[in-house]
This record gives sequence, C-alpha cells and structure tokens, in this order.
Amino acid sequence: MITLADMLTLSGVLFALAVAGIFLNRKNVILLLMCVELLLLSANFNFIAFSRMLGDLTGQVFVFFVLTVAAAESAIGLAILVVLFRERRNIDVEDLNTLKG
Amino acid sequence: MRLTGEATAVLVEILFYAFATLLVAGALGVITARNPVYSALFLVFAFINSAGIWLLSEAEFLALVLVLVYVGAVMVLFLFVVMMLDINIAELRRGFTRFAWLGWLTACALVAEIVGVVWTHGLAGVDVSKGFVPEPAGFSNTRALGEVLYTRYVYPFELAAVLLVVAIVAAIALTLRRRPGLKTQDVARQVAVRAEDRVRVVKIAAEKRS
Amino acid sequence: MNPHLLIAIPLAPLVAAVIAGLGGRLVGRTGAHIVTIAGVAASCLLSLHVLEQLYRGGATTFNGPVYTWLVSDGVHIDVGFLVDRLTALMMSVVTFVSLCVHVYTIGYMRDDPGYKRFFSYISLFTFSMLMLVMSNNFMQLFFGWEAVGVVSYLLIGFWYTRPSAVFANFKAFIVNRVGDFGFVIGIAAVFSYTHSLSYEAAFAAAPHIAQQTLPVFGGVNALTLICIALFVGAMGKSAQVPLHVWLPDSMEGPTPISALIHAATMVTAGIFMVARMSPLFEYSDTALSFVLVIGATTAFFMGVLGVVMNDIKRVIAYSTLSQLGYMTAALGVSAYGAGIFHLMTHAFFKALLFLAAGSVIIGMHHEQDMRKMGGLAKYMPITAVTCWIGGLSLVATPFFSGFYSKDAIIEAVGLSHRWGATYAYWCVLLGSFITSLYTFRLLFMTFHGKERFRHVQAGHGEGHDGAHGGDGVHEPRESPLVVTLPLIALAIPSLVIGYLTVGKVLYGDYFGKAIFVLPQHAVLARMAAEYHGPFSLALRGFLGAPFWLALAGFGTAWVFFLKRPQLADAAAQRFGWLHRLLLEKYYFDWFNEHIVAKLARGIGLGLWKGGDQGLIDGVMVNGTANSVGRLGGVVRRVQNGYLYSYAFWMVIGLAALLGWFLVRA
Amino acid sequence: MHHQLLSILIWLPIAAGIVVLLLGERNVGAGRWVSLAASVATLALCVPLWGDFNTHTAAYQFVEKAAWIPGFHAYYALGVDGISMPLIVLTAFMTIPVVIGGWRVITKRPAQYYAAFLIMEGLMIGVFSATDALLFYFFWEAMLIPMFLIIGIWGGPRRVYATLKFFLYTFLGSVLMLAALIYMYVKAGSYSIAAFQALPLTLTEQRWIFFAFLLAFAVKVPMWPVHTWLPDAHVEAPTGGSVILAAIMLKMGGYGFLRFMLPITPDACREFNMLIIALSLIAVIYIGFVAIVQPDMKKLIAYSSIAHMGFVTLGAFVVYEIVRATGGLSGAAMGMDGAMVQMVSHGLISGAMFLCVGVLYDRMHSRQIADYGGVVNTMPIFGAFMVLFALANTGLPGTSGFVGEFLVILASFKAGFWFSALAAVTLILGATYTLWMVKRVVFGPVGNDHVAKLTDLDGREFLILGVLAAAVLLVGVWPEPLLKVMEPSIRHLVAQAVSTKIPV
Repeated sequence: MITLADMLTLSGVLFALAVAGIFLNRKNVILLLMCVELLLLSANFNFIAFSRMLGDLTGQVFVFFVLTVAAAESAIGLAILVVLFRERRNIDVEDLNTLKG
Repeated sequence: MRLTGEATAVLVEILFYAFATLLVAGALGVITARNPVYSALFLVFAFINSAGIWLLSEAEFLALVLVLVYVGAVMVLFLFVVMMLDINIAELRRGFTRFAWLGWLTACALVAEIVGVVWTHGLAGVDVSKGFVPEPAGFSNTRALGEVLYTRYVYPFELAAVLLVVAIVAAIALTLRRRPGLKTQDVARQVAVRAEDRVRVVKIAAEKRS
Repeated sequence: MNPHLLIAIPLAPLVAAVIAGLGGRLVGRTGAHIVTIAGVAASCLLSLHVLEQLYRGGATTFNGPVYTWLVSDGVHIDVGFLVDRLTALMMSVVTFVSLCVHVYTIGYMRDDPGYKRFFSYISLFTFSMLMLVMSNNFMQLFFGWEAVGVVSYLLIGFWYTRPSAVFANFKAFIVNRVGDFGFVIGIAAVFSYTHSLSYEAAFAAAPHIAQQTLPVFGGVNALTLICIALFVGAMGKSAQVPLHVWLPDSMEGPTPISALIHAATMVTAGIFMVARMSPLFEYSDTALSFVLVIGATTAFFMGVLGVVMNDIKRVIAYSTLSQLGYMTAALGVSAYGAGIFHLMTHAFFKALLFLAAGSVIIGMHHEQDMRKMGGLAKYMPITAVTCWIGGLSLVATPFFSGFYSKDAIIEAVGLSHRWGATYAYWCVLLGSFITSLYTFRLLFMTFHGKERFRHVQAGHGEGHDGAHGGDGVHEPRESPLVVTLPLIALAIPSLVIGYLTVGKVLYGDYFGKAIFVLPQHAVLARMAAEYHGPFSLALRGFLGAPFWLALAGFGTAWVFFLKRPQLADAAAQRFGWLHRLLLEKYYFDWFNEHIVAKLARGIGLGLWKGGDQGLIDGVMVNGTANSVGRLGGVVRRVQNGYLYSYAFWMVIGLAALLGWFLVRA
Repeated sequence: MHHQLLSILIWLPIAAGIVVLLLGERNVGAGRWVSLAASVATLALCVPLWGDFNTHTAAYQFVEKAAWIPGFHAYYALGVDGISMPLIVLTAFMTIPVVIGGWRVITKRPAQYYAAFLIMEGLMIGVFSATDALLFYFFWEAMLIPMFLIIGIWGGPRRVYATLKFFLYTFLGSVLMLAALIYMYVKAGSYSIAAFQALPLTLTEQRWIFFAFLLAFAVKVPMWPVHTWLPDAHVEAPTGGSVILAAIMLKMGGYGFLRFMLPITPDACREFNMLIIALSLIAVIYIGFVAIVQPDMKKLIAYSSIAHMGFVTLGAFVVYEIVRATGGLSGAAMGMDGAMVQMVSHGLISGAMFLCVGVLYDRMHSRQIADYGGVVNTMPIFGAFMVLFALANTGLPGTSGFVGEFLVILASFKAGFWFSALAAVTLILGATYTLWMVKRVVFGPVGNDHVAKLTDLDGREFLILGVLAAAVLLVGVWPEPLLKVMEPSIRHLVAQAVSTKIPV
C-alpha cells in the first residue's frame, strides 16, 4: 500500500523538477506557466497524502480550492501572455526585464 | 476473482510505482521538450498519471475533477494559446543550454534534501512509514466531500466562485481589443439624442418656375 | 563702625558711574564730572574717616556680610566687608589718588568726545577696586579682581578707533585672565579644604593645610600649591615677569588711567592680596621663595628696559614694573609691612610722575617721544618742579618718602635668610642704580638740555603738532590750574608722607593682626630694633650703599644724557646686540605673538579642519550617509528584472533552509 | 487653578499657535499681536509657578494626572520640581524676545513662523513638566518638528542639509531612548518616571539603559563627538531659531542627564563617570581652541555654547569622583547647582548673543567677522550691549556666566586637581575667542562703508537686549533665589545618584 513517505518523495521530486524548469528555461513564458501548474500539482499531492493519512477530509477540500485557484491563475497568465505577445511579437524571458531596480 | 488483502497491497504498490515513474517522466518531458506543444502534451500526460495515483489513494472525486476540469479546460486553454501564437520554435531552443548544469545541480540538491528530510527525520514526529487506512466498503468519497463542502466550507466555496468570476472578467478585460473601425451600436447615445440636434427647419424663398 | 557707612564707600562711586555713564543727555559733560567727583570725594572722606577711626579712634576691625550671594551645598557665599587697618590704608590711598585723577581728567580730556564715558569708567574702576580691597571672602575678591580687569580693558581701549589701543586692551585682558586662571585654582584649592570661601576660615585652617599634600605633580604640599596659584593671579594683575607684557602696552590708554590704574591702584591689587593672604603664605617657605625670586627678577630686569625706552610714558611704565618687583620682593622676605608701605608711597610719587608726563604731553600737543623734547623747565616750571620731586622720591633720596620705603625693602631683603635672598639682594641693590639712571635720564631729556622740539617742527612739520595746523612754532605752555593743582596735591605726600608715617606704619605696630608674620620670619621687627626716628634713619641713609648707587646713577645719567648725549648713541652702537635685546623687551612680546598666539590658532585650525570637519563630519556623519548610498548601489544589482534569477535565489534560500533544518533536527 | 497650571502653560501657546496659523498670511498683523499676547501670558503664568513653588520639598508640585493610553498604562502626568521649574520659566522668558525680534524681519510667511515658535514653546514646556516617560518622549520628539521646519524654511542657503542633519542626529539618539523606556515599562509595569527611578536593575541592564540614554542626551547637550550638527544648525537657522535652539533645546540634554540618567542608572553612571567627565573636559578645551579660529560669528557662538555646556555635564557627573576622592558628599550638590545655574545662564547669554548677531545680520546680511569692523562707531548702544554679553560669555563675575562655572570649578577641585585645572582653562580660552571676535567686530576704526551706513538699535531691539541684560546682571549679582528653588531637588538627586539599585 502507498506509504506517506512515497507520496512525499514523489511530490518533492515533482516540486524540484518544476522549480528547475522555471529557472532553466530562458526563453519560453508558457513553460513558466506550466511549471507553476506542476508546482501546484505537487502541492496537491501532499494535501491528499496527509488528508488520507490523517483521515480528515479538509485536505481534499483544500485541493479542490487549489485547483480553482490554479485555473484562475493560468487563465490570467495566458491572457497576459497574449497581450504581451501582441505588444512584443516575441515572448522569450530574456527581454522581460524592464521591471528591474 | 477477488484478490486476497495482501495481494491487493502489492498490486497497489506496483501500480503506484508505475504511475510515479510515468509522472516523473512526464514532468521531465515538460521541461526538456523543445516545442511548447510537446511540453503541453507532456503536462497532460503527467496530470493523467497523477489522477491515477489519486485514484489509488482513494481520492477518486478529486482525481476525476483533475482530469475532467483541469486537464480538460486548462490544458486545452494552454494548447489553444500555444497554437494561436506562432512562436518560432528554432529560436526557442537556443537559450536553453547555458545554465543547464547549474539548474540540474540545484534540482538534484533540492530533491536530495527533501528526500533526506522525509526519510531520515520524519516530519517532526509524523510517522512516515504508516500507509493509508483503507476506507470502509460503502464509503463514497464524493458524498463525504459534498457534505463537508456545503456545511463547513460554504463560505470559502462561495469565495472560490467569486474568484473564478474575477479571473474571467480579468482575462477578458486584458485581451479585449477594440478595433478602431468597428461600428457598434451604442444604446446610451442613441437614447440621449434630442430633437433639435437632428431636425433643422430651413426657410427657403419660393422660386418662380422658369 | 556702622556697616551702612562702609557700604556707602564703594556704593557712592558706583552710583556716580551709573549716572554719568547711562545718564547721557540729561547729565551733560559738566554734570558728569561733578557727579563722579562728588562720589569719589565722598568715598575718600569716608575712607579717611574710617582710617582715622581705626588708627586712633580705637575702633575694632569690621568683618560682616552685606548680603547673601548664594547658598549652595550648605555653603554660604556672601558679599561682605573686612575693614581693618590694612584695608583702611588701601581704601584711603585708592580713593585719594582716584580723586586727584578725576580732577586732573577735567583738564586732560577737555576736548575728548568720550568725556562722560571716561568719567563713568574711572569711577566704576574706583568701585571695583574698593570692592576688591574691602572684601572678606574669596568670591568677592575674585569679583573685584575681574571687575578691575574689565574696567582696565575698557579704559585701555578707550580710544577704540586706534587699532593699537584695541590690540593692547585685548592683550591686557587675556594676560590678566591667564593670571586669574591660577587665581581661581588657588581659590578652589582653599575651598576644597575649608569648604567655605571666607578669609577667617581659610586663615584658621592654614596650619592644618600646611601638613596636607596633593597627589598632583608627584605629591606637592597643598599650601604651597595654593599660595603659588594665588601668586600667579597676583603676577597677572601686578605684572610680574612672565605676565608683565600687558603693562607697557596699556600706555595706549589715556594718561590719567595710566596714573590711576597702571601705577597706583590696580597693579597694587596683587601686592595687597599677598599681604592680605599673609597667614597662608607664612606657612609655605617655597611659595615665599618663589615670590621673592620673581619679584627680584622683575625689579632688576624691567628696570634695565626703562633705560632704553624713548616714549616718556613707557619709561614710567617700566619704572612701575620695577617698583612692583621691589614690593613683591618685600613680600617674598615676609616684610609685608614694607611692601604695603612702599605701595602707598609709590602710589603717590608714581601717580605724580604719570600726571606730570601727561601735563608735558598736553604742553607738547600730544608728543610723547622724549627725543623731541628738552629744556621744558623754562616753559613748564610747576610741572618740572613736581616732576623732580617725584623723581627724587622714586630714586629714594633720603628725607623723601621713596627713601623710607625702598631702603627698608633693600635692607629687609639683605637681612632675610630665605632661599634666593642673596640673588634678590643683588638684584634689588643694582636696581637702585638702574632706577636713578632712567629717572634722571627722563628728567634731563625732558626738562633740561637742548630744546629738540624746535628744529623738528621746522623740519617736516607733520606729526601730531602738524595736526593742529597753525603757522610757526608752538611754545610749550604750562598746563592749566586744574592739571597742575593735582600735581601739587600729589607732590606734597610724595615729599612728606614717608617721613611722617614711617615710624608708625613700618616699624610701629600699625597693621597689628591684619598682617600675620611668623616670629622666625619677622625681618621688619629686627629692623625696628635699630629704628630711632625718621631723622636719624635719613641721616644713616646717606651712608648706605643704595644712596651711593643712586648718586652713581645720577652721575652717569648726567654725563650720558646732558653733557655729551652722543656718548649714549656710541654706547648703543658698541653694545648693539645688548641694545637690540633690550629694545625687543627680551623678546617676550615676540614669543607671545609668534609662538603662543600662532600655536593657539594652529591648534584651533587643526582641530577644526582635521577634527570636526575631517574626522567627525567627513568620516562619521557624511561618511555613513555616502556609504548607505554606495551600499544601495550594490544591492540594486540583485534586482535585475529576470524572473529566473529571482526563482534561482528562491531555490537557494529553500535549499539553505532545508539544509539547516536537516542539520539541526 | 493650581493643579491645571502646567496644562495651561503647555496648551496655551499651542492653541495660540494654531490660532495664528488659522489667521493665516492675510492678517499677519493680528497674528503678530496674538502671538505676542500668548507669549507674554505664558510668562505671566510663570509668576504663580515660581511664586507658589514650595522650596522646602523635593517632591513634584503642580501635579496633574489623567488617563492617556490606558492600554499601555501611560498617563498624561505632569509635575514640576526644582530642576525643571527654572527651565520652564527660561523657556517662557526666551520666547518673547524671539517673537518681538522677528516682528519686522520675517517677511516670508510670518504667520507660520510665529505659529511654529508658539507650538514649539508649548511642547518644550511639556518636555520639562512631563512626569510620565511616554509623555516625555512624545513631547521630546514633537518638539523637533517645529524646529525642523523653522531651520528648513526660514534658514540660510545650506538649510536643508543642516536641518536634515539636525533632525536625523537627534532622532537617532532618541529612538534608542524609546527602546530603553519600553524595556523599563515592561519591567516596571507603568511609564511613570518615579517608578523607573525606584525600579531595581542589574548592572548589565543599567549599562544598556545608560548608553541608550547617553546617546539620546549627548546628542542634545551636545557632547564632544556628536556635536557637529550644532554649528551647521545655528549658521543656517534664522535668528529666532538660533536663539531658541541655543537657549532651550541644548538644556533638554542637560535636563535629561539630571532627570533620567543619574537617578535611573546610578551604578552605570558610577562606572562610566570618567567617560563623561573626559568628554566634558575635551568639549571645554578642544572646542575652545576650535572656536578661536571661526570666521563666522554664529559658528563661533555655537562652539562657545558647546564649551559652556561641557560644564553642565562635568558638574552633573563630578559627584562620583568627589565620593571616590574625599569619601564624603560635600561639594557634590554644589557641582549640580553649578550645572543647573550654568544651563539657565547660558540660555540667557547665548540667546542674547545670537540676538546681537541677528541685529547685525538684519542690517548687513552677513555673519562673517571679516565683513565688520568698528561697529561701535556707528552703533554705540549696540556696541555696549555686545560687549556686555561678550564679557558675560567669558564668565565675568557679576554676570550670570560666572556663577555656574565658578561653582563647578570649586566642586570639581574636590574631585581632583586636574578636573578643576582643565575646566578653569575655559577662563583663558573663553576670553580669547569671545574678545577676539569683539575686537574685530565692535572695536577698531570703521571697517568699510557698509559699517558706516549702519543704524543703531531701534526701540524693539533695545527693549529685548535691555531685558536680557537686566536678567544676566540680576542672576550674576544675586543668584540666591534661583538656587533656593532648586536646592531640595538637587539634594534629593545627589542622594539618588550615589545610591545603588542593583537587586541584592
């Protein structure tokens, strides 16, 4: 049967991969958004693991809300992406540094 | 044929490891994919595998929600956007390699640490080796979730709804383009029109027919 | 003696000064001098009345408070009077000389715009001097001390448009303040032992303090430190050697004040103070030796400078320095009575000499250089005669008052066995030769010999006399009565006061308890033994060494400055370096201006530029401000706008956190 | 009426200031008369404060107490004793010359100028009369704001630098003090200063609190290393600002030493008293030399203020050396008396001297000594006043400048010869820099044609300088009433300073 340790390891690996994804790619904003999705997914894993382990449903309710938030976030992320693309014709991360100090 | 209790545990474990490896491979694919469409698809694949795992750990409502809602809607949205923006793929590849080693190094360090924490110390007193308590036979995850959702968490539930509405409005507001030449009906101005600025009474002198 | 009468003595000149000074239009010039002269005259009469009461009337010493100045830490510091025979004598001398000067000023300052202001200042001075003399505690003594210093500052700088006068009064005040620095430390030391500022507490504790030692300078005797500190104050005020530099420059002030302040009263304050503090000084031999050596050095070396000076007032100024040295030497050998007696006689004939010089200056239309005078006796007989009387008294010719006091000092120094007494004796003895040399040089160059003022005017015609315009040569005229009257009034005591009072004051028991002398130091008592009346003393004087030295001085002066004046110039050439050393006044002035003043300004600039602006402002204050700016510049680069770098730092942070958690748990 | 007197003294000027502010720039005439009336009224109220002051008890008088912030147990508690009462009277006394002085001179937004001064006067009286530490701190910080504006708006060319430096310097110090106050509040349970004074503290606690207070008050005094803001602030401040800055704000530091440091952390004070004495003596000598070479009159007087204030800190902290040297307490109270009198007298004298420089500045718009020479020829009355105040500044007996220095020198000799000797050096240095300035400015032939065109004092200036001269001479000739008022409180303070508060 699935032990808590397995679930946590899996979510840890997923999390690490997502973060690596974020600062590895230099070009693609979309990949950034996807990596954020992955991050949320790994978070959900933890929620479910603990909720099932403790036998308390709040964890799963929380996953439910995380999903809604993730959806909203990706929607807006993509909208920004579209506007950005219209503005700049390219969406590689290198050029997006106007907000610097 | 019904499997014996102990056999099912082994099967579950095998399935879990299968799904886990596929999930990790999917995630890896998302990152390393050259083409955003491929990475989107890898993401879909990863989600499906995680749904599988969730089913294994008897969180079936969420697994289904994940697949239907999330993969169905959000991933489709991603694909739609990726397809719409004609990103030239060649140009995307170039920037990938410069920091690769550093990235992987930190990722591995991170993984090592997380695993180390989980395996060696246990999370401050949480016994990690214990598995799940299997649900009783007639238990329905969905009904339990429904009860909890509409009793204790009604207020956050409503809030989530509001959040989604806001997201919709924001997305539209951001991307809406009003093309200049467009002739649209503006009801307000139509109603506000007054007689004198439309009708002009002109006095013209009568002419003899020549 | 009722206290109200005593309060009236200092108060009268103060009120007069205020009326004359602030009265302005409603008092008017004549009103001003009438008020001030009335005030000083009243004070003089009252002082003489008090002197007479104490001297014969059998009144007892008055020692009582006037009002409580302040009470702090249980210590009552108040303004009070101690009037005994010593004070009465000083009061009488001060007020009498001040009265003469007041009358004299009417003539001298007749056409001076600051007339009222001058009268107000000199009566303010009289008030301060009286407060100093009559005080019964150290605070009021210090008040009088500084007040006198301030008024002399105002008076020296009276003609404030002359830069030299303004420099002189600044210098005078600072040098006085150096003296007061020592003085205040002496007072603080006494206070630390007696926890009270009154005289009798200090005098009572003197034997006890003599046994104490202070842990400073490697354990010095407390009383010696106190006495030397107090004497430093006296040196500042009575212009003893290192702190004498201000007196010659104070001749920048009008002549009346030279007479009043820088001859008769203020400079004697130091002598009076040491005499008053005799109960303290007696218990410390080292302090008295210090006083003796300083006094003797001043007496001789300042006298020598008198010989080379050409400005008539500066010659008399150096003579004053030398005579003050004599008085200090007298104090040094515990002959306080002789010191005070000489102070009194000196006040009269020195004031006389100064006023006579003033009258000569008026006659010569403000010409002060003796080389432009000569043969004035014909034109200014009264001034000449009175000047001669003053000169003879200064030189200590027998029967003149100067003889009785100065010879007594020379004899007392001779008899004393204190450390430094032999050196002092030789200084004082040769001093009498030097005194007669410069006195007769002055008399011959001014009143006798060739009239040098005539060809000078014909020659270039500018200088002060030219200022008055006019065609041919101005005959020097005798000064008006209001000037010559004080001269005569001062000439009489210069002549007879010594003869009349030497028996009672010097050798008699006039001072009684006012001056305390230990039996083993009582030099005057031993001299009193051989005293058989003023007449026989004068006759014996003719045989004494000082008289013959004085005669020798007369002879050399007669040869050098009357018979063959070119001899003096020849001597000056041959001993060129000595002449220049004397002209430069032993380079004291050069040392003060170039070393001390430049050093002070240098330290000031160094500390200001280096310390304040460089170190504190530059490094610490503005430094921190700039470094904050630079730090900001560095930190800014971390915010480079790239999303991935932020993510990277996040991960690093997370990794560190997890690592720490891993290690610690 | 008695137990509201202090509140009226605080809030009357502030209210008047607000009224003047509301009157605005249009009817400035009315504003001027209102501010004059308010400042005179405040001084008039000081008469009953001094008159009914009981000079036989060290306890607080005119006590008021009302809830302020119940949450913190902070009360609106006011009270006055021998140490703070003379300073309140000095504050009220010195505001009138400032108001009258600025009558014609201030042209840029005069209403706000008067309002700032009146409000500041109220706040300063608040600082002196607060017996609740938080209320003290409130007034202490609030007082900075008007001065910040005064220097900032009506100041000279480099005013922004000067006022920022002034504000940040003082603020940095006092923030640490707040930390110390809060710490003690936590231990003592309430903010009342009396509670703090009685609170037993271990030596390490006392050390930390001592240094927190030291930084806050050393900046205000100002003591030697942290004094560089004062010359800049004075040079750039308008005349009125300089007068109040010198006359009152420097006394805050001295008051803080006596009210907070000595009673609350006596053991730490005993341990570090040599540090304070050394800094004071450095201030006297180092600053004395620096003052000699100043080309700017106001900077010179500013530096002379630092030297004079060195005496205050010396007088306050000499008590420990006296106990060490003589074993007894005789002379300790005299040192503190000297410190208090020096504060009051320095307020009068340096205020007057800044007014004198102000008079010259209003006519010739220059503060450089080199631009003047022989002013007494065209302004004789002004010359007389200037010389009188200069002599008072050098500590001439008969003027108030002498009383404080004399008492401190007497007391410090009991502590040791060198303390007194080094302190007495101020007689020489003080005379040198002040009279050298007077020589170059007042005396001598007429410097240049500007000086020739100078006009002598007008009625207003004569009135102010006359009143100040009378005050300086009165305190100098008869300081007894001033000392009688503070005597019991000083004795109580000495007892507190030598007691130990380390819990056994």
